[in-house]
Amino acid sequence: MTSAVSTASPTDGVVLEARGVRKAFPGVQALDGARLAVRKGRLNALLGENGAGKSTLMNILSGVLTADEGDVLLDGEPVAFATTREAQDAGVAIIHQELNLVGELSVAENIFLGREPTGPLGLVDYATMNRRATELMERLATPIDPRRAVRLLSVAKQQVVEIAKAIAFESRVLILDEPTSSLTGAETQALFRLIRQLKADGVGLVYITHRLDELREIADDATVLRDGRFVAETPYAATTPEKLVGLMVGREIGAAEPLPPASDRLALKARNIRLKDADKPGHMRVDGVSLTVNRGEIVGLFGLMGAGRTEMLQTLFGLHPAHGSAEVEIDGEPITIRTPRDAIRAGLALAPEDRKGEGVVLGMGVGQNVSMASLEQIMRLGLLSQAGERRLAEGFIDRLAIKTPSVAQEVRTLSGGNQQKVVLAKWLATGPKVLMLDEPTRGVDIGGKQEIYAVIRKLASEGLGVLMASSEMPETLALSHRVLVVSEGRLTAEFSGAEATEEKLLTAALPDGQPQRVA
Amino acid sequence: ADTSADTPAGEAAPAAEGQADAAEAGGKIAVVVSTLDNPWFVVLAKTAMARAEELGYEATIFDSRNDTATEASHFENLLAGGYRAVLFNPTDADGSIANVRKAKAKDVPVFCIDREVNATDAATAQILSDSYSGCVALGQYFVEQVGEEGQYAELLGIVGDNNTWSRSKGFHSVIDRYEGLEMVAQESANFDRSQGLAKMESILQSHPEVDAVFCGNDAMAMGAYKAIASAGKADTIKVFGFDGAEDAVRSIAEGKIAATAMQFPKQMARQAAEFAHQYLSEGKRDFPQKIPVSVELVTPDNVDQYGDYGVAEE
Amino acid sequence: MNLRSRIASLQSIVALVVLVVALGLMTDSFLTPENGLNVLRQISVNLCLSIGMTLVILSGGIDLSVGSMLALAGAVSAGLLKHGVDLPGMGVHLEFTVLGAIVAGLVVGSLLGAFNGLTITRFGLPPFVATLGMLSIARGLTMLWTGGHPITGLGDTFGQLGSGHLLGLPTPTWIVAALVALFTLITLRTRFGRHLYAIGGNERAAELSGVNVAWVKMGAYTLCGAMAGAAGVLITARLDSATPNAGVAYELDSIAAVVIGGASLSGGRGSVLGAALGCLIIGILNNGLVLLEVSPFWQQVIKGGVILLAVAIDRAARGGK
Amino acid sequence: MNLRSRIASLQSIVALVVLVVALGLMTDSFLTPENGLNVLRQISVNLCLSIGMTLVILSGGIDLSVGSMLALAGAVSAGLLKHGVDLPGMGVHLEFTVLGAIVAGLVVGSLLGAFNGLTITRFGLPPFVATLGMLSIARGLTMLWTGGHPITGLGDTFGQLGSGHLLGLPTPTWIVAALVALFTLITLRTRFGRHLYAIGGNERAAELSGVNVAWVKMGAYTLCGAMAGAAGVLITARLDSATPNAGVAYELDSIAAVVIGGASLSGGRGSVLGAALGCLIIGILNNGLVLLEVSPFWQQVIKGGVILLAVAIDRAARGGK
Ligand SMILES: Nc1ncnc2c1ncn2[C@@H]1O[C@H](COP(=O)(O)OP(=O)(O)OP(=O)(O)O)[C@@H](O)[C@H]1O
Ligand SMILES: Nc1ncnc2c1ncn2[C@@H]1O[C@H](COP(=O)(O)OP(=O)(O)OP(=O)(O)O)[C@@H](O)[C@H]1O
Ligand SMILES: O[C@@H]1[C@H](O)[C@H](O)CO[C@H]1O
Ligand SMILES: [Mg+2]
Ligand SMILES: [Mg+2]
Repeated sequence: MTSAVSTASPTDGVVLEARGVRKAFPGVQALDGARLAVRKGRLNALLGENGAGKSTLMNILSGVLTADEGDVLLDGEPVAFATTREAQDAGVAIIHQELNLVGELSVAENIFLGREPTGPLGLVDYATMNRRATELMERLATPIDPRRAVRLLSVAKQQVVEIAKAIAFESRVLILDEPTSSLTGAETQALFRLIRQLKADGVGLVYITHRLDELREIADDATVLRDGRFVAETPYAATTPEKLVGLMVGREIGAAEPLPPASDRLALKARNIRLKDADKPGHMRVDGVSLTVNRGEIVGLFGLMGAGRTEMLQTLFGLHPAHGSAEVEIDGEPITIRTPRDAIRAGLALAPEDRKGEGVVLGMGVGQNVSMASLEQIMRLGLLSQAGERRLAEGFIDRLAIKTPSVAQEVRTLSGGNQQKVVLAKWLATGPKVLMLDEPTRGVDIGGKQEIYAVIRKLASEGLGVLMASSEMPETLALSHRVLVVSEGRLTAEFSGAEATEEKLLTAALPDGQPQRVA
Repeated sequence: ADTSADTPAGEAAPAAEGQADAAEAGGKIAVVVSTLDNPWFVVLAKTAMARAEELGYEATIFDSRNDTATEASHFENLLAGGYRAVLFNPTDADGSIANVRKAKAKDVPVFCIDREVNATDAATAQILSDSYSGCVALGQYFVEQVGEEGQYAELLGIVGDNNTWSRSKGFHSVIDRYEGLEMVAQESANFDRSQGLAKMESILQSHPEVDAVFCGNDAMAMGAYKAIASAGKADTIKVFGFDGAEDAVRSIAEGKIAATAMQFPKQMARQAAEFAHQYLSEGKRDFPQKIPVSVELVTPDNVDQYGDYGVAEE
Repeated sequence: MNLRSRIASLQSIVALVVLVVALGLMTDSFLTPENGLNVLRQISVNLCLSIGMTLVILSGGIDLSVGSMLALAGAVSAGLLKHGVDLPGMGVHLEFTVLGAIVAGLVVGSLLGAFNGLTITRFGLPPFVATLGMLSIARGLTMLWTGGHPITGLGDTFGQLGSGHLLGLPTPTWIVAALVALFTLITLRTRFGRHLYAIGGNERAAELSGVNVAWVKMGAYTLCGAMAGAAGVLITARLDSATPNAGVAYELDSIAAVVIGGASLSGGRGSVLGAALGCLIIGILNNGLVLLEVSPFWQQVIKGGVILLAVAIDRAARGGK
Repeated sequence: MNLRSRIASLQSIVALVVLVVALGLMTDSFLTPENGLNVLRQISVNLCLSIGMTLVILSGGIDLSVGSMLALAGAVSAGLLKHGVDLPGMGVHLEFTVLGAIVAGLVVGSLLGAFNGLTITRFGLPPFVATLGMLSIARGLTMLWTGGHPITGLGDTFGQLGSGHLLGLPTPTWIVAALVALFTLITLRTRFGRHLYAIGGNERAAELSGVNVAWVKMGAYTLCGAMAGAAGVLITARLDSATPNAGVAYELDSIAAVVIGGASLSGGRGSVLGAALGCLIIGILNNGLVLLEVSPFWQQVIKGGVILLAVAIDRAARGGK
């Protein structure tokens, strides 16, 4: 453990500071001497592996949690925010890692929740609220009707609403915990523009991400945590992503291995995948897509947000029996899929993009989540075998390096990235022939990503077909034998892994992009 | 109107004059009953309905579910629905007055059955079961059987119900004069058989030496008897009930229960229906305001004269 | 205004219209002005309870104690009006005017409701358990206050509140109509109201947004108690009598009205107007079955069946789940 | 076994122990073997209902109709045992043995429960409304079947089921103990049980994991009905009488027991053992208040207060939210 503290980060202009913070949860010392400084007009990138304690530290700074030990100083004065409200009032705002929106309320109501403008008689002033919400969303390059219920928005748009909520009020410190994990190009760029603007206005920012390539555009400083401990702080200019990764994991990350070759035997053949738009009669969300995945082949699905990738996978998986249809063959066998059960039985698996809503059961243990889709494997004499469940789960905890105190630990208490690995483990446990992944590494740290990629590669080399929708371009490029580009519910292009480049993918993904070599 | 229930209808021969005047009779009569959650009231309501139908009316039963507000709604609805008379078993002696007055204001006669309303100028007539004196008699018999010294328990009915208190008061008006008779437990079992059983089981725990239990109705008495029998004390603890339900009467004959007080729900119900008929078809108006129907003590000595809620049928 | 809840209300209207047309065809006495007024008067107590229940359900809670709170508030109001009260240890006897007695009823309801709110927010009791406890406590207190006997003879002024008329409509109808309007405004246009929806929709998100969850819940339960108090005063005035058994099992009818009106018991969805429609549906059903001269045993079967049918139609019309 | 539910059960034990010790100190007659048997016998019916209720609550639902299903199953069982049945149109009269009558009661309960499951899964009714409808329907059917009169005199063999003894313990206690063991196994060690927890925890995730949500829910409601049927047979045997108003308001006690035992009404958390502890707490409370000779008015107040206190202690012991 090299404590590579650089003295180059400015010591003046510190608005908010944490020192020697310790925080324990049952079974876990989440923070064990963490520290962080937020400076006026600068962005400090907080980095660390999944479970390093980043979110916990941010929760302490923003009044969600209180520290067991250590100091939080605002303008050099010790503070102890008991509620988020107190933190807000002191000018500290946060965008949490997990979406915290009220689905039934409108976009504007969510943005101003708790701080609604009121008019005469104390009635909520909807006109003002909606107008200001419109302005905010425009600043974020995501125009949405402010009266629309948040429930009806895609995850990406919800993320933008979450951002709007944090910047709606003049804060001196803004904490962003993985704000871009479900954003793609345009919204991310808009967010970066906004961040630059905020910096110019003198706001201090903390930015947590696992996408290190983003930092080059916005970071001034970087702080690294490992196992709840402060490891290093350095001006961003004085370091490189590789060095940062080294600090985060405390070891070298090997270069990506080459993809093993795919076989030419078909694993999945899907023809004419169609999904009607339930809200707009006559419109199609997925419009007659056909695709194949060979055994051992990793096929990337690329597209802009709302392109229809998620729906495509969902339709294949039997989640839209009323509006969707597809002709599916697996290993050459035609099959009818009306429910996820049919799909699983046929050898399909789908790790969904919304892990909290569709992936895990938060209140159940890690083991119970892992075994959920393959209980028959752990049946002994007609009863569930607890030992069998433990073995199954422990295997995956090792293989995917899931960080959890025990098999019985409630998934609720795991860090976001580790929850994602639990979802993956659940589907791998079913021993699928074709694994469909929707944003498989959202919120997963670099080391974890490498582990997941290695597992995917290994499974592919054993003959598993993989269909992966990802908004992370590098991931798509590095992991795919073939890339299919989706735009407005149709396939617009197909590239081999070798010929695919960022630029080609983006061009094909644009709604009016010219179709190139349509599959 | 439709009651698909197996009413033991028409055991009394139809009154001759009833048939004769059937031409002027007819129309709808309402039977508003405090609750059907209790067999006693089912007998009351069905008998009233059956008698009214014999007399040539269409009769409908309204169940107030022990709720005076529901009863108020029934009155509003039936007044709007063109009913000509109400055979009425009120939920509450005071709370029901307003309802009776509403009917009176529309010239719809109301005949109270079993329970009264505390007003003499509202109902056309009230045919009342005299719970208080019934329990005075029961209390006297209790002293004869149990003696002037001993311990006893009391199971009350629903504590918000007037009958609960008129019975309890009637009983205590006698018993409290004997200092040697000590009430060691007083519990409410809500006129319910299974609560009577559970409460008695617990009472036997803290007071295994009780000599008797007085119950505000027969359902509770039957439940209490079950507890006593299970505890093997059927021979030493005497059970007293109230109502004259079929199984209670049978139990007295079998020597299981000491006594009950027979109310005559069928007789009261029939009489109310006949009054209504006289009012509607004969123009009779001068009914006595209160017609007390005495409650008779049923003991092993006279039990053969009684049947299910009335005198034994020939 | 929330789009979803607007749609929800509209859908219950379908069930309502079907019911009204069916009953109108089946019996002459149903579609008369007089019967209409009857129904309005009859639902006023349940509606009063359901307004308060809506607030609690919106917040994701439930209140099983409304019937008992109604009874205690009604009994206290009647008792004070009739007998006044001796202030203990001071030798002072207080007499109450009609207005004073009404206010006392509301205060009693509010205090009981606030106690519910306290056990739920301060001691973290699940609302079901907390209000089940109160159901028992308030009923017991009612028995103690009344000695188990009804309190009657409350005078004409007070009685007017329950059975009087104003411009052709029953007084209670005016009162609850005003309450419906007021609470529609509160739920849809005040911060408190919006926070109720937010807490019911996602309590954690509301809390992280700085909403004072505990206070808003306190408010919901207190107002629910106040509405139960108002219902207690209304029912006492209507019957000219406070009976100790008043309101037994009313919680079920009230929750049913709110849910039939489109609310979700997990919170965040529903509306005061929907609850009003739900009350109307239940009230019309009770009234219609009587007018149809259905025997009481069959009434229960049919009532259950129609509730199932009404909500099934409703959900089908709304589409999907 | 689920760690969380293990802890939950343990915590209710704290409340239980406090209660037992307190009552033991306050009255001599409480801690006697005989009184222990009383309590066991008295809770058997509620426990039977609460086992089924646990399944439904685990799945995130609720069943308000258990009391009515109990009444109908008990009445059918008693009616068939006593009078047999005429097969309509065939001139055949069927007599029932005791075993036949018991099975008939269970079948009736299961069918009613399955109907609940159907309206909920097939027509998408909220469980609260669906089972509220059934509460009314089954009660009405009970009235129709019995004509409003109790069915008594069912013979000793049948009565043994309710009041007999086996190796010193009441027969009903053996029966429900076996049921508790069986359903503990079912909930913790079978796929069905695991799926119940999953559905209650996150229905969507369960569905995506290939759980047949509709079937599992059907199973939960059907078993809940079957348990209500069993409770109906037990209570009828115990009283030697099927009364048409049996089981009124039992749903509240049963839900309370499950929740006091640590279950969450939003589903996914709870256990059969917890429900058993909840039933014990309620049963001991009812028994203790009688032994303490508290006046009936005060009993209600104290019962409510103790429930609040017990659950508050429980939550406090469990620590925070
Ligand atoms: N409420 C909780 N109860 C128990 N353990 C917790 C709780 N919250 C967090 N933890 C644990 O604390 C540690 C730090 O978690 P934290 O969420 O801060 O990590 P992180 O750095 O934000 O990770 P990620 O990048 O995956 O979001 C993890 O081991 C996590 O399992
Ligand atoms: N306009 C919309 N109205 C309602 N739901 C939407 C809308 N847009 C997207 N969704 C839903 O939100 C979810 C995720 O949206 P997302 O934008 O990720 O869709 P997608 O087509 O999968 O895009 P991507 O290709 O980025 O995965 C999908 O399940 C989709 O049904
Ligand atoms: O007379 C009846 C019966 O005794 C019943 O059991 C309770 O209420 C009384 O009014
Ligand atoms: Mg985090
Ligand atoms: Mg997607």
